[in-house]
Amino acid sequence: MDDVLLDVQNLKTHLPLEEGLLKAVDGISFAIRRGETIGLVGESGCGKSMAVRSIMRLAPNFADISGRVIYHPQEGDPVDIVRLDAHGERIRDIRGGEIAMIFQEPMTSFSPLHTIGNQITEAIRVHRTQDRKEARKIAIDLLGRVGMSNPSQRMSEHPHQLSGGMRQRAMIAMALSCEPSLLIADEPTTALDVTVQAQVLQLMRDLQDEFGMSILYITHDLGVIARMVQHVAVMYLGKIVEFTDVDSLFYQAKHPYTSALIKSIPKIGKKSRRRLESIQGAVPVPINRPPGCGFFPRCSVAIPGLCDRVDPPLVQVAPGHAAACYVYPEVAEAANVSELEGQGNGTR
Amino acid sequence: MERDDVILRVKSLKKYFPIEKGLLRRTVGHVKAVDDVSFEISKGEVLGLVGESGCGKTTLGRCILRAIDPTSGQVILRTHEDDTVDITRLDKKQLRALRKEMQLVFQDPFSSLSPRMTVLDIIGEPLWAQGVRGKALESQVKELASLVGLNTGHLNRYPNAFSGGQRQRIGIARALATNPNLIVADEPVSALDVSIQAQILNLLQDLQEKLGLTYLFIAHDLSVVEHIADRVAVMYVGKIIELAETEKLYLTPQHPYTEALLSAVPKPDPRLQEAQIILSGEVANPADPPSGCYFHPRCKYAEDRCKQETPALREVLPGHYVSCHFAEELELEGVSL
Amino acid sequence: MSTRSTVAELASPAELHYEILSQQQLIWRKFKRHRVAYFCMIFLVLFYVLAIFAEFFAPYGPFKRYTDYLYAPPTPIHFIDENGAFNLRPFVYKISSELDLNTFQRTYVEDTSEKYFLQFFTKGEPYRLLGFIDTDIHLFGVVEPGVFFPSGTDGLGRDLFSRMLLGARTSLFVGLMGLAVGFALGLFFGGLSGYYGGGIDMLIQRLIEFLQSLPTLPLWMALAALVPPEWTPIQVYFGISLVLAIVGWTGLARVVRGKLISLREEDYVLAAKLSGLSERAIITRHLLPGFLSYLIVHLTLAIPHMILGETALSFLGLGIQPPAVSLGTLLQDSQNVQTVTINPWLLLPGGLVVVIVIAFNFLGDGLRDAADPYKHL
Amino acid sequence: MLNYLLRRLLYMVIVLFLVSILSFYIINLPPGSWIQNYALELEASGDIVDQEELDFLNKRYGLDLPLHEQYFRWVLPLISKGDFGESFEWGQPVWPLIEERLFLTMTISIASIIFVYVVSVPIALYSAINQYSIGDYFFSFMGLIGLATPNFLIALVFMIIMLRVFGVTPGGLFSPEYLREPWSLAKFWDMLTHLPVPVIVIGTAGTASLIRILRAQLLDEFQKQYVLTARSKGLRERFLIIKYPLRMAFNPIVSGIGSLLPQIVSGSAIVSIVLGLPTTGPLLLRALIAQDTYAAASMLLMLSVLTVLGVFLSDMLLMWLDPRIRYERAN
Repeated sequence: MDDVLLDVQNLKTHLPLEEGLLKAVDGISFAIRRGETIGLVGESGCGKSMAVRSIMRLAPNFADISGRVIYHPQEGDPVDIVRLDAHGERIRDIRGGEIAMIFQEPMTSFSPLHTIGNQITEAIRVHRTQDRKEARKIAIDLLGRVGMSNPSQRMSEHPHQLSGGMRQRAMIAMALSCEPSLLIADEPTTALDVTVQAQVLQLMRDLQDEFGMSILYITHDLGVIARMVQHVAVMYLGKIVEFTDVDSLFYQAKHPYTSALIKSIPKIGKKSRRRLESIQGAVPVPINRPPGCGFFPRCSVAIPGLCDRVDPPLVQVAPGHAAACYVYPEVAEAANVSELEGQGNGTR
Repeated sequence: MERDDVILRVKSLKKYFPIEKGLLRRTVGHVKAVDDVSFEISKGEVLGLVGESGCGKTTLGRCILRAIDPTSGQVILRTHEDDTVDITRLDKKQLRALRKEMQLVFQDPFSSLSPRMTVLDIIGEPLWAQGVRGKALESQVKELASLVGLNTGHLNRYPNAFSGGQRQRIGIARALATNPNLIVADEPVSALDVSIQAQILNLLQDLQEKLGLTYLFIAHDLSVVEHIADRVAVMYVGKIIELAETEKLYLTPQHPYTEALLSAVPKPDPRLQEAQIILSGEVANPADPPSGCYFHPRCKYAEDRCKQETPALREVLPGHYVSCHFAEELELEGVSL
Repeated sequence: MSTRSTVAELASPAELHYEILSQQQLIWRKFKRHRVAYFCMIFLVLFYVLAIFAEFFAPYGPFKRYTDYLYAPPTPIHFIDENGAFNLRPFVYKISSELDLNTFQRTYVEDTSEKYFLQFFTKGEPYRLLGFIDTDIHLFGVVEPGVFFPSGTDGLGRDLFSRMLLGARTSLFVGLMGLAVGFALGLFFGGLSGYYGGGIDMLIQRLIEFLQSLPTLPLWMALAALVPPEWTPIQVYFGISLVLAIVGWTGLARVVRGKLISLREEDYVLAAKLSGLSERAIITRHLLPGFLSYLIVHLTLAIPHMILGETALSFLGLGIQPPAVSLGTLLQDSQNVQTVTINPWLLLPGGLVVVIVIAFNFLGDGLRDAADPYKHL
Repeated sequence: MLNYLLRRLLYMVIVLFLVSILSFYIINLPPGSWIQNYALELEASGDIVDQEELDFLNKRYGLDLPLHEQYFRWVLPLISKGDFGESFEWGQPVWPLIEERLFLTMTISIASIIFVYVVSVPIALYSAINQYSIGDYFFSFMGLIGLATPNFLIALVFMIIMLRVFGVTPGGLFSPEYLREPWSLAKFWDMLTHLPVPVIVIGTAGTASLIRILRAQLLDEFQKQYVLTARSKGLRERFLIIKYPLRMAFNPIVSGIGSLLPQIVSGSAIVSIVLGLPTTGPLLLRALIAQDTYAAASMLLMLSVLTVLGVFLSDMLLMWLDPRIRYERAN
């Protein structure tokens, strides 16, 4: 595992709210290798955004973060980002310089009062060069590379003068300005139209080939996942319930939630007026949630007395394929719940 | 294509929003949000209306319901009494009386339900407007609630006690309350979680089959539209550029924009990631559209003629309407399986 | 996928309250959680009661002059007497004054030889409670010839505490009166503007901008100069509240208009329209309830403005005129810095103004936070 | 852009025109006129009322004419020659009477606005960054008291403190020796040394409300996505707060000058009366009570000119600051 870039181990982000403890991220582990694209997929409220914000130490101040996020720089010793001072110098070096981020809403992600050029060169001047002219040159070059026409004129324009797609291109240029080793993309195309989404997705693939960075891609859109990533982590209620390569995910999903999700989405080109297989119930709120598997109330294969009592751990159930579900004996074994199961049956 | 079971006939509908400028607020131009749109929907049919943001699909839906007044054109609705009425010519009073014939399902399940009313009052509002009161109202609402799969014991609750999917059921029940001839569903599932979308789509489909409903189904998600619609109309910058039976449109599109649109949809299958058609540029500005065919600056098949002549929507194959000069010559690809 | 903030994204508020609470109940519950505002509300309610029954709570009549006690400081209350014995019942000593013949200033000293116990429900100056109950019972007082001035006396030897209670009544209700007029104006113009839009809206908006660009006080002064000097105090009182309202309605009109416009844009209002509801039903079922809470908030925050306006005008001698009593006219007595420096208790009415205004502000803040029960989680 | 400017200027002229009509009519609305007041006053003091003199004054000031004619007698010379007419009360032209006072009103108002900004911006920034800290509560509470205390009361308390602690009676804008002197550098300096007290008194309410608004605005901005973007670029917290949220919060504050200015002018009027400052406030009060039409109307008009102009300037400033508005108005 020499080529590991980022190693997330048992990351937890808990938010104490008035209504109770919100376990936004509740013990997730995964690793990203150099040059690899990992997808983090899940519905709203599953904690995927909070997870990446915790990795960048951009979670709210009152959030309680634990676990480890080991970052392995190209040169130098690995650092545990969770242990860093959230406003300190080291994390600021990493942010933007080594790990960059793009966000969902290209409109609100830019300050409307400053020019595009100002906001891009700012990042360059923090991490790469003090020289204004050089920073400007780098920025113009980048704007050209993300496919913006007339880049030097764009530099002096304000965000509201650009269309949504152009803004997202500028955002990507800004994120890539310091040639980060990891790009975190948080739903970067959700707010865009399909044809523009196709442009941006293609652009990101091309740029990855060119720059060779790793990408952590967050989305709720399985179509985007299928197109963009190599490995996928499926999140539900703050936990990763399945982790595998993208082909197995779509063809051999192991977790009931994943397979139900894949079956429930209408697929283009498969016109049929038959009913979709829907998942019953609603996505619960992760506040003061009861013990056991989060998917239990909606699961068609749930084992009462077991699934609603002990959280299933994420365990390898096939080569390179991990799932957190008791239908696999490996999981029950790892959780050491064989006696519990007996108890559960006994009480029924 | 004169059919006698037509519920809705839209003829040359236009909605122009004026652009005002200068010292005296003179009108210097128009945003042609809906620009000469014509189509019809038969009883029991689902017509899908797809397009990207700003193409005018929502405005079109609102004009048909006369939530906003169209600039010109006709919207002819067949009522329960088998009369045909041009909605654009009704005065306020007549319009209110006709409201029961057509209803809207909203996109946002949060903003479309008043936080100050109980679910009973929300679902019952169209009935209340018809003068139904008291016990009769309550029993009808109960019936509607169970029809859409809501717990009838929860009708005295407020919307804040319901999840997004349940709220959308409430909105659907409200739309069904007066047994309307036409339901306009404006992106009814796009605000919902992926795992909830299927529930609501299934519900809409079941209701349609059970009650013989007629939908104008507006959405930007082509896979959702394909799933539910009998025929699909594609809009681009205020105009319908292609209209055909769903299967034909998806398998053998005749307009280059439709082709590109279909190709751009990310397929949820890693083994089906063929090269996409990447359109250059972005959707034209409806306030200042290009000359000729609005799509020509982005069209890889465009020729000189496309820059000068605006193509009309014409029937190139039976029931397949396209506005492209070269529809017959082009060999376009649809979604392949 | 919405663009709400991270926390909201994780837990949409609607799904947190799996409870059967109406909006009003949610507002009330949230308001009660705002301790300070809740406390201020109770305080204000009590204070209004105090003001309504001012004559009963005041030990003396507002015009009763004790010529032996000009500028007398607040009378000290004692529990422990000159012998060090504790009395459960508070008492005051006899106050005697001496005139310093060099400075011509009076000094007051306690004469420990005579003490007067505080009594409840004493008979005193007769008055007419609520304007129709004739009585002479006061909540507390001391037997003549003892005197008890809880806040001292003014230059004419009148009990300041009693005058403050009566003055507060005038000021508090001028605020409400002005508000009622301003409310009507604001609701009317704001409603017209927001509901019809277009040309009417343009016109009213320009009018409001125009009024708001004028300096308030000179405008008040000019308008207050309109009130003829020969009017009776009651007429002046109405006149002043009218003046305050004429200047003050613009803010409310803006709130009403803005809220109406944003409510008209709400999907659920469109749904009502598409359900075939009449305009009137839409207004009464959706629009009015929709901004009622905002209206209350705005009104709460507008009352202190009215009170401050009255105080300022009366202080300048343009508002309520003596002998009528208001907090402003009471403060007029403190215009002379020399006098106030020697007799600082004359500033007490000012302190009262500050306390009342602060209480209204807290109350308004609490209501504003609560008015939108879904806004902050 | 030019269109917008022209429209604004046109609008300003209309507003001022309306103000002139309005103030003129309001002043004349109370029953009686200056002449009648004058006659009553003479009578009260036991003087003989000379009917001829009254008639002469009536003629001279046109008080026997219908109101609209009186208005034109005042406004036409004002437009054509910049002549404000003559004060009945003082028997001399209005302009020299109010010229210096207007200048002082303006000086005090501008100084107060500067004071308001200089004090409230750092406090608001501190309060927003250290939300719910002891300092934040302290400033919030102080702000509330400042907001709730009438200006004249603050002035009074100030004077009492000065009198008690330092034994001096503050008030006025000049030391006695400069009072009747012509303007000089020394006199100007003398004025500056007298400015702080009225400026603090006038500015308190404005400071309090500005802290509240700015703090709320900043807290709002801190939540915005672009702040997160800036953080994700690795910017220093202090740098990014100043560059983005503070800068952003400034826009509504600048446009707030529009509402701050009338408030400040009002405040300065009443504080001037209490502190005996030679601004337009006390003079206006007298003119209003005496129904000295020309003087009062001229002062009301000039005060409105000041505020309207201030609002206009703040709007221009906002346009310069905010590219979105610039963009919108250019189109």
